[in-house]
Amino acid sequence: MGDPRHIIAKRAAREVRSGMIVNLGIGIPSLIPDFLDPSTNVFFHTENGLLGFGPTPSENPDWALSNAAGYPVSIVKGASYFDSTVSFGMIRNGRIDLAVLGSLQVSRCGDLANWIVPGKRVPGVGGAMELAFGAKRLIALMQHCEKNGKPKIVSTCTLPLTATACVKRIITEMAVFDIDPGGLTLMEVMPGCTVSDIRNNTEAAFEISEQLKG
Amino acid sequence: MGDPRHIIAKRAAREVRSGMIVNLGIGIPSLIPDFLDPSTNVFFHTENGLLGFGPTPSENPDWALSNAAGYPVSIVKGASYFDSTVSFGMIRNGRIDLAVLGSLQVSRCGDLANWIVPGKRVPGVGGAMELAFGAKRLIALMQHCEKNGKPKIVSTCTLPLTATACVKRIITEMAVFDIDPGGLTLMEVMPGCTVSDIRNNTEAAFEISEQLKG
Amino acid sequence: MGSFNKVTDYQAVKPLFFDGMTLLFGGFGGVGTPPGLVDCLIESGVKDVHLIGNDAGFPWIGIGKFVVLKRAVSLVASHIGSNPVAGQLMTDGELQVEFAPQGILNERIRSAGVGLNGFLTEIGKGTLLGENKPIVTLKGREYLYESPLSGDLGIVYAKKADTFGNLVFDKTARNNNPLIAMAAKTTIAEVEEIVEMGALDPEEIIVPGAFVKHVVPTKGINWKWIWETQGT
Amino acid sequence: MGSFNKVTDYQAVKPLFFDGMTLLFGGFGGVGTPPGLVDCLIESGVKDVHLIGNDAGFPWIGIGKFVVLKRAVSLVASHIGSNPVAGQLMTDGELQVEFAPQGILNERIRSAGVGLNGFLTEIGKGTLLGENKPIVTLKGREYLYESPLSGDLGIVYAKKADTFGNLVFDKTARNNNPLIAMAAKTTIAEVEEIVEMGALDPEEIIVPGAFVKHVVPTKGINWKWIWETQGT
Repeated sequence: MGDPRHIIAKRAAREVRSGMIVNLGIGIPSLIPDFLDPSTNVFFHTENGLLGFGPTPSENPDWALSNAAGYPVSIVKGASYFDSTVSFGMIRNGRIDLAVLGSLQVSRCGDLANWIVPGKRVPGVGGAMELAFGAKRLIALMQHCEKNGKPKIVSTCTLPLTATACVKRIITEMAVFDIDPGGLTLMEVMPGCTVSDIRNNTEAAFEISEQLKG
Repeated sequence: MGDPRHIIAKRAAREVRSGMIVNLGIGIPSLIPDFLDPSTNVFFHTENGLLGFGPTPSENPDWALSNAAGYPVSIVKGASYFDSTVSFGMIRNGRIDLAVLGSLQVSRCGDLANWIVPGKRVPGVGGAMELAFGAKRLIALMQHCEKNGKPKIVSTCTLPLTATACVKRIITEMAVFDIDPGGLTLMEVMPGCTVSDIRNNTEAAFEISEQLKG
Repeated sequence: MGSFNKVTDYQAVKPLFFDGMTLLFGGFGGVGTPPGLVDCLIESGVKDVHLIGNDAGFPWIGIGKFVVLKRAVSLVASHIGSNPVAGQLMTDGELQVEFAPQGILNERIRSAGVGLNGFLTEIGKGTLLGENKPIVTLKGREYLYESPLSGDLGIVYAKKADTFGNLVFDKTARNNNPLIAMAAKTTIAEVEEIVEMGALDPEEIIVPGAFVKHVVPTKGINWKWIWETQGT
Repeated sequence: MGSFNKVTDYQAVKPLFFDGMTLLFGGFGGVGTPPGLVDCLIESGVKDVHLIGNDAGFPWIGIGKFVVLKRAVSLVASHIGSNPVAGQLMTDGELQVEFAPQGILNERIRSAGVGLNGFLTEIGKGTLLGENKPIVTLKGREYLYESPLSGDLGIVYAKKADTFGNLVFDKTARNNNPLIAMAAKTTIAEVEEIVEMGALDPEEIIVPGAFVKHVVPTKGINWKWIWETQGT
């Protein structure tokens, strides 16, 4: 089994479809472009004020052309620059088709916790609350358990929330879950895992999709 | 005695000083540029989204270059175009040094009524409320009395208000008044008038400036 | 989907208008109101329309051409003085008019456009226009609450667009068009010049294509100045 | 006055900084933060400064260079993760940090910039950041009230300016600079290229000169990328 981060990013890349406007968070989501089919035609949005960024430039990066994580980018045809209020207006008003965020915990009703671990480092929230609230579809990526084996898919988040009832899909190296008002449903079992493995590593109760049973 | 509108506009032109950002309302204020010393260096603002407009073009007016009253204008060096939210942001945030508005009534505490005569035509308020509220200095221009002789400078406005306590100076064809929290003070008597004429045509009580007494 | 090509034509957008819709229209005294889309609106035959925009245009210009047909039931605007027919319809009870201070109206549209839930202001306090608005008291001071204004459809006019719908405007014809493009659920832009993606400078784009659904080449403006229409 | 020429230099603006002031600073991770004006701020010797901006920069970049000197008493920002010194000062109680969602922070600055009195949102409801905010209930639904953020001084970076202070920005170095330019009582712009009035296209101007008080030519950026500063 490879690096779980790569397994997750590769599976998540299949969620990105041509015609979408997409925002990828820092961490595992930022690996997604490496796994995209080159024919996938999307506009990537970055909070600092750019719609339509492209790959890292090979040389002479420009201080004034970077993504929200502070790394240099290029632009694609049709790109636009705008100020931060337009950037977040786009987010809150549902013009982002898909946001993919790294996560610390997700609850069975889709609550997301991904910005603070009290008593440890408090980097701050950045744009996560608004992406969680405003994107048309929010997918959370994370390793299935903490390093100590503690499940991260939980009945109720114990970490402070980023936003309530916002996550529509969870992708880990073990499983893909969907979340709807009824709760959590296991949609896919990742290669090398079993439903039993997933049950043992998931604190929240979940249904199993008809297509998996069939 | 000439056209009272011209007498008022000519006197009001002396309020416009080099270095100011100025908004002139429709009606008498729009006549002010005709009376300005050509060396007066100001930026004129118009609500529809332009700072720095100049004289009416002599030919080929452009549908996309007009003032808030719908008449074609030209631009001066240093002009900028912007959307309506920036235009009114400039007004509300006190970036307009001087607004000169036509008026129907002004009260002794500076309340302005200039947008509606109930039961008669109701054109709507346009940008008057925000200019009255936000400009650093607001001067109201009007003929001293209505056509039937009824005074327009009053103890309390009988017409619906545009904004409260906003007018700093009133200029009519008879007089110039200043308004401060203490009330109304007669500052200038226009040529051909006497203090007694003004008393007879002003409903509100007023003080007489020391400089007039002296 | 997949191509991001949003260029279409008048015929294709006409079915997007519907009875009872709320329509946001760009323009200031008709300048920047998309003339071809107003004609589409008229030709579509829809009625009971709720209009939101700066003003009522002139009877022969801008949204005024539609207002005079009595197929709008309400209008939120900052003034209607340039369209006496609108005033008459209001007086006759055939058009419900809500007046708003011009900049407040624009901010209410923008508030919807950027996904916020309205704002507080002192503009209008103590006036007729402040009556019946919710009052919010903070630290002992009273503010009026102004609600966001969205719409089912938004029609705007732009000078240039690329095929993705990135928009560039034309001098004072910009006015409220950018806000309306952001605020409407579905925005249709009528455009003087349509170019390929990559042909616009990314710095000059005022409205990013993410806010625009359809791009229609204009059939032309056919503008009339106020003095050319008087007595018509 | 009278000439509208706002061009000056670092020495002339340095006395504008004062102890206890509230300072709005432009920039996102240091990109678009005016480096020469941050140096002025440091050299001015002022203390007890209240900072408002997107983030705490890096210890060697942007506002971070000032934060590490412990002369700021408070910071409103969306994150401080890129500046570990800021985190340590917060933990030690030497810097009071208020976190705000990034877009909400920007809108609070803009709200001051356009002369409004704050706005309502559901962003942050049910989270730590929503605690202690005034709640406004409208039609049975609860919203958080977000207050405007102004400042005594605003420092921004622009690509080009004319002598009147009309500003043009540079790609993603635009970020929150336009809002800050509008919101501060006194705005100082550090500029790469200063041109005569009339040399900018009136369509390309992002911040009209009406919002800008002083224009200072930059001494240069001296930028360092994240990977160039690590381990420094």
